Amino acid sequence: MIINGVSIDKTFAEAFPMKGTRIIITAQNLEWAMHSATAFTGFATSVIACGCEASIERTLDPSETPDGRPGVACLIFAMGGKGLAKQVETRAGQCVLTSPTSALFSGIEGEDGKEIALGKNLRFFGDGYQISKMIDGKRYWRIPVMDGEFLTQENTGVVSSVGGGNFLILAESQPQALAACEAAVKAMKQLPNIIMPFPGGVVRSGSKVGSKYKALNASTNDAFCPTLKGQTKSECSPEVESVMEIVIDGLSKEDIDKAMRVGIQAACDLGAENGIRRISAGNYGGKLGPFHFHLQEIMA
Amino acid sequence: MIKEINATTRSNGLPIGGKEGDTTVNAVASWQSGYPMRTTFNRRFPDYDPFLNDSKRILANDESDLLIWVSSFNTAVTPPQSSANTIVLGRSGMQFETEPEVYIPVGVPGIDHEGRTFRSDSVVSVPLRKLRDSGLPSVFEVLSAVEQAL
Amino acid sequence: MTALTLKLKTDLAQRVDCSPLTPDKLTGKDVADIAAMELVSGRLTLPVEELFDISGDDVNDIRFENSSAKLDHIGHAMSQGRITINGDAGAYLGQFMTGGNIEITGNTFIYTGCEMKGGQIKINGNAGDFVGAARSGYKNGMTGGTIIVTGNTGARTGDHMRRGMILIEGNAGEYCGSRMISGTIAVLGDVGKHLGYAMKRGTILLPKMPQHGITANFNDCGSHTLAFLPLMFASFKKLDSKFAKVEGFSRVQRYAGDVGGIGMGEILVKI
Amino acid sequence: MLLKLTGGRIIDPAHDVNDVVRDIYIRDGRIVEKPTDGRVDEEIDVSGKVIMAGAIDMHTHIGGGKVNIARTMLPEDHAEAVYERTELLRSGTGHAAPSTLTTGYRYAEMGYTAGFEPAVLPINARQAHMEMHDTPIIDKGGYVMLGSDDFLLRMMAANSDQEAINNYVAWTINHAQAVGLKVVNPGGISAFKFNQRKLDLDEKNDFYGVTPRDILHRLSRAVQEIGVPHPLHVHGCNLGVPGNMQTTLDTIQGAEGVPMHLTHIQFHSYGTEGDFKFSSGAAEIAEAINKHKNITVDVGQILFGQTVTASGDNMRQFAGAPHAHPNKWVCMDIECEAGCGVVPFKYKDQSYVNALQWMIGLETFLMVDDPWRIFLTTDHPNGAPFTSYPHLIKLLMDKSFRNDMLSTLHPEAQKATHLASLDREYSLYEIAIMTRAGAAKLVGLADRGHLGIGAAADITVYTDNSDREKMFEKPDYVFKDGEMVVRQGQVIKITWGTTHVVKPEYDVSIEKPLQQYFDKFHTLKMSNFKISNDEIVDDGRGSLTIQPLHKGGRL
Repeated sequence: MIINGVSIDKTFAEAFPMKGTRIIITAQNLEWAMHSATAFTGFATSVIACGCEASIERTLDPSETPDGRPGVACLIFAMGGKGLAKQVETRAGQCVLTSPTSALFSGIEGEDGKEIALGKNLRFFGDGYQISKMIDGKRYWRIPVMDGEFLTQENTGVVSSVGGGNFLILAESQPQALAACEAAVKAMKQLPNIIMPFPGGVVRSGSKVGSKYKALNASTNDAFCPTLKGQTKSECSPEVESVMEIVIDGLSKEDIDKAMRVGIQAACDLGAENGIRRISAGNYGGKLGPFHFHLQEIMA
Repeated sequence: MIKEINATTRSNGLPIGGKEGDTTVNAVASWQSGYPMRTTFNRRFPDYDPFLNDSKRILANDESDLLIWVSSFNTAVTPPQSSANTIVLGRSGMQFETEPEVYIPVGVPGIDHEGRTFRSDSVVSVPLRKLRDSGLPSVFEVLSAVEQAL
Repeated sequence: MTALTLKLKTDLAQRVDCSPLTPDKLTGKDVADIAAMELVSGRLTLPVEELFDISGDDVNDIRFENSSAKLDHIGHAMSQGRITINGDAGAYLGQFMTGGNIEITGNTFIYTGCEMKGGQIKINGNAGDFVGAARSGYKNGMTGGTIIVTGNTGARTGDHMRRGMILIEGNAGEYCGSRMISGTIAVLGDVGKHLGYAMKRGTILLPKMPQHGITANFNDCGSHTLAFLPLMFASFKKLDSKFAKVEGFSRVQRYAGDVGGIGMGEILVKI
Repeated sequence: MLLKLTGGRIIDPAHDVNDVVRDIYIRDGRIVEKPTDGRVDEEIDVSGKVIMAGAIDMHTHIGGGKVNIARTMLPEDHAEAVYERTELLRSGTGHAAPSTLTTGYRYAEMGYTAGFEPAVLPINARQAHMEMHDTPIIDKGGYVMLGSDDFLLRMMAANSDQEAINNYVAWTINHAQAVGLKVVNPGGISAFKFNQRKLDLDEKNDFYGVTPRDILHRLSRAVQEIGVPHPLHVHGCNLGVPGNMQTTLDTIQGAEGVPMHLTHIQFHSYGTEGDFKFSSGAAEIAEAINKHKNITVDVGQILFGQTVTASGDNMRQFAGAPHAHPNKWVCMDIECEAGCGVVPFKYKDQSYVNALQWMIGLETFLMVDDPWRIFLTTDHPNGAPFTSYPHLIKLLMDKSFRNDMLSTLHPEAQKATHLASLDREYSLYEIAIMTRAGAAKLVGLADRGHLGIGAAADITVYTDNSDREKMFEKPDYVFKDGEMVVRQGQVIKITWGTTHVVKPEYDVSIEKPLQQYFDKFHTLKMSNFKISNDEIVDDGRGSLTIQPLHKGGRL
C-alpha cells in the first residue's frame, strides 16, 4: 500500500490492556489549570519506569467543567487499577492539592461503577477540618488550604483501556521525520479519548524486547536505528536516515484506530516529496498484547 | 459539655423536672414497658411517640372517646376541656369548671394512704406514709375494684 | 395500567397507619387483595375498602385523593415507585424511604422524611416539625435523599440529620438544623431562632441574613468564595423547585458552630 | 394437692444425684416424700426427661436505676424486640434491656426461677426492689453496694475498728433488704469524684487515703463475721484495662483466705502481650482460682451482638464511653454515694479485642476445675443479654460447635488463644452445678437449687437433646413453687416469686452516727432510707424469704 508516495508496511502495532481514568483540573484561569495539569502529567511517558502514562487530553471551556471555571482534562493509564490508584493519589496530592485555586474532578464514569480514590485520602490533609458534601450522588471533599478551600471529588471512574498503540515514521532526514511527527501529533490532538504520553507526543528511542545485558529487559530497537544499517539486520533502506515513533494510549481500541488513521494520514500528506518514505509499526510478534492495529487495514 | 469537662476535672449536671408524680409515672412506665409516658398500646405492644401520643394533642384533635384523669396530689390539677367522656380519679375536694361524667374522689398518697414516689431528679425514691385515716380509697384500690368487677 | 387511586371516603376521627400502602408492599396484589388489607386506626384495624374508594391498578403509581392530616406513615420504607397525595398527610410521611418519589399538594404533619435514606419528597405546602429528623431518642435523622418544601417548615428541621438535602422555599421554624450531623439545609425565606443549635457538622445555606441573626454559638469565619457552591446550584437545576431558578452564588459569609459542641457545622450566608 | 412427676432422670448435684430415674412429689410448693398411701392428685409423665432444679442467675442486672436508664436511653433496643400482650401476658419490649415483665417471662421460659441483681445502691435500693417486684415468676434478691460511700470511707480513714464496720454492713444489708454485699471498683467511684481517673489496688483515694485493698479486706471480713452466706461480691479494680490480670491476681492473693466472689472475671483477666498489647490472662487467673479455694467467680461471658453495659463503676464506664454504640451514654453520681454508668456497646466478632474477650471467657470456664466455684453469667446485659444462655451452654458442652465458632473470629485473635486445644466439654451434671446447686449455695439459698425433700419445688424439665442450645432454650415444663408456670417453652401461669434476703444482727448504736451523717449530708432522711418488710410485700404480691445466716455469724 502506498499513500502519496509513502509506503505503508503490511504489519501491525501491538498494544496491551491498561486501566485508565480521566481527571479534570480547574482553576481560576486556564494558565493555572495548565500549571497543575502539566505537573500532574509530568514524568509519565512510559509505565516501564514512571508507573503510569499520562498526558493532557485537551483544555476545557468553563461551560464544560463541573464548577464552571476553565479547566484541563488529563488521561492517565497504568497496568492495573491498584497502580493507577496509587499514581492518581500521589500526583493529585503533590500537583493539584498544592496548586493555587485548583479544584479536582473525575471526568469519567467507571466501567460497572468501578472507582478509585481521587481526593478520598487527600482529605486527611484537612486535619479534621475537611468537610464532605454529597452533590447529585457524588461525594466531594472540601479541604481548607491557605488560599481558601481545595475542592476535590472523592472518587474517579476506572475503565479498561488500551496502551501502546503506535506507528513509526521512516524519513530521509531527521528534520523531515520530526516535521512529519509534528504534523501527525497536531492532527491527533484534535481527537478525544487518547493521549500521546511522550514529550511532544514523539519518541525517538523505540525499543525491542531483551538485551545483551541480563539486567535489562528492553533495549534499543537496532533494526530501526539507521546508523546500524551495516551492522545489524536492518529495517532501514539505504535512503532512510531517521525513524521516529508516536505512541498512543486510549480509552478504547476504536479511539486508537481513529487516532492512528488521522496521524498516519497527516504524515503521508507531507508525502515522498518531503522525504517521508515509509510507515511501519512496533510489534513483538503478537506476544505482548491482544490488540493488533494492522496499518493497511486502518488506512484502507 | 459536662462529658468533655469530666475528662480532666469534675463537672456535674442535676436534671430536675416533674411534679404531681410524673417522674414516678415515667419511671414505672419505663420499667414496665421500656418506654416513658406517651406510649400507646393500640397495637397490643408498647409504641412510644412523644408527639402523636401527647394527650393534649389527642384531645384537641378529637382522637379519644374517653379521658381517664388521675390526679391524686393536687386538687388544682383538673382535666382539660375536651369532648371526650371524662372519668376523674381526683383528690378529694376537686372543683371542676365542667363536671366530668364520673368523679371518684381519692386520697392523697403520703396523707391518706401509703405510697412511694420518685424525687424530681428521678434518682431517689422515698416512701410516702399514711398520716390519717380519712377512709378515702387510693387510686390503686379504685382501679383494683374496677378490675375485679370486670 | 392506571394509577392505583385511594380516595378517602370520610372525615377521619382516628389516625390511620398507611404504612402498608406502598409500591413495595402492594407488589403482586390485586385490587381485591388491597381492599381487604387491614390498616391500624386508633385501637381498631379496618380494611382498606372501609376507608378508601379504590380504583386503578398500577401499584407503582399510588394516588391518595381527598387525603387527610390523619393519614400517617404514607410511603413508609418505600424503595421505588411513586406516591402522589392530593390533600394533606399526617405524621411520618416517607419515613425510612430508600427510593422513589412522593409528592403532596397539601401540608404534612410532624416527622416528614424521618430517617429517610433516599428518594425524593416534594411538599407543595407546609411541613410540620422535625422534617428529616431522627425519631425521639435515636441518633441519626435522614441519611440521604432530598426533601423539597415549597412552603414553610416547623421547628427542628433536620434534627440529627446525617446526609441528604432539605430545600425550603419558604421559611424554616425554630431550631433549624439542630443537632445536625451532616448534610445540607437550604432556606430561601427566613429562619427562626436558635439556628443550628448543637449542630455538629453540615451546611445551612441562606441567601440572606436571617431576621434573628446568627447566634453567639457560631463564630464568624469571614467572607469566602467556595468552590462547591456552583456545583450544588448546578445540581438544583434539574429539580422541580424554585431552587432550580435561584441564581447561583459562591460568595458567602461563613459561620462555624455550634462551638458549644465540636463546632464543625457551618452557616453560609450570601454576600 | 399432690403432684407426681413420674420417671424423670434426676440431676441434683446438691445430693450427688447424677442422672438417676426417680419420681418427684410436690405438695404446697415443696418437694415432699412419697405419700405412704401412694395417692396422688395429678401425675405428669416425664419419663426420659432431664429434671433439674430451676436455674438461678446469681448475677444479672434486672433492676435499679441504671437498668431503667438503659431502657429509656435505648429505644433502638426496644424497637428490635417487641412483645404483644396476650390473654395472659402483658406486653413489653427490649432485647438487652427488657422491661421487667418481659424479663420475668423470658427467664421463666428458659427454666430460670431466680435472678439476683448485683448492684443495688443503698440509696436507690427501693427502686431496685420496685422493679424486681414487677418482675414476674422468678425469685429475686439484691447485693447491696458499699465501698465508695463516704460513711464507710470516713470510718476507714478514722481507723474505726472492724466491729463498727461489721455493724454498718449488717445495718445496710438489713435496711436495703439485701441478700449479700457487693463492692464495685472499691473506692474508685469515690476517687472519681476527687478527680482520679484510675485507681489501682494499692493506690490511695486522694481524699480519704484509703486503698481498694483496705476496703476489700475490711468488707470481706465484715461479711464473713456477720455470717452472711454470700461472700463479698467483688467487682474489682481496673475493669477492662489491658494488664488488669495482675490486679486480679493480687486481689486473689490479698483475700488471705477470706471467702470472696470475683464477679465477671472475664473483664478482669487481660494481659498486655502481643502486637495489640492485649492478651488473655485466663490461664493464670484460672490457676489462681484453682489454688485458692476461698475464691469463687462468675465469668461475665461476652457474646457477639448489640447490648448495653450498665454498671456502678462510673470510673471505668466513663473511660469506656468513647466506644459507645450507638453513640450515647450516661454516667451518674448517685447522691455522691455511688455511681452508675450506662454505655451501649456492640461486640463484634471481627474485632480483635472483642474476639479475644469471647475466648478469655470460654478459656476461664474450661480451665477452672471446680464447677462449684464458677458460675455461668454474661453479667446481663453487659456481656450479652441473658437470653443467650442456651447458646453459651452449647459452647461449653460442645467442643466442635465451639471450635467452629472460633474459626470464624478475627484471625489474629485466633492465634492468641489456646482455646481450640481445650478439650473439656461440660456435662449436664456440671451445668446443673453451675446454674443450680452451686449458685444456690453461693447466694446462700437453703431451700433452692436442689431437689431434696423440703426444697422449694422450683423444677425445670427438659427433653434431652444433643443440641444443647435447643434443649436449654425451651424446657418442657417449668414449675415455680410447685405450680406449672411454663409448658413447652410458653408461660402459662403468672406467679410472682419471692425476695430473698438475709437479716444479720447489728448493734443499734450504729444508728447514732448514721443519724448525724444522714442529717448533715443526705437529701434523704434515715427513716426514709430504710425499706420496711411491708414495702417488699406491698400489695400482697411480693413476699420476703429470710435465708439463714452461716453458723458462727456474729457481731
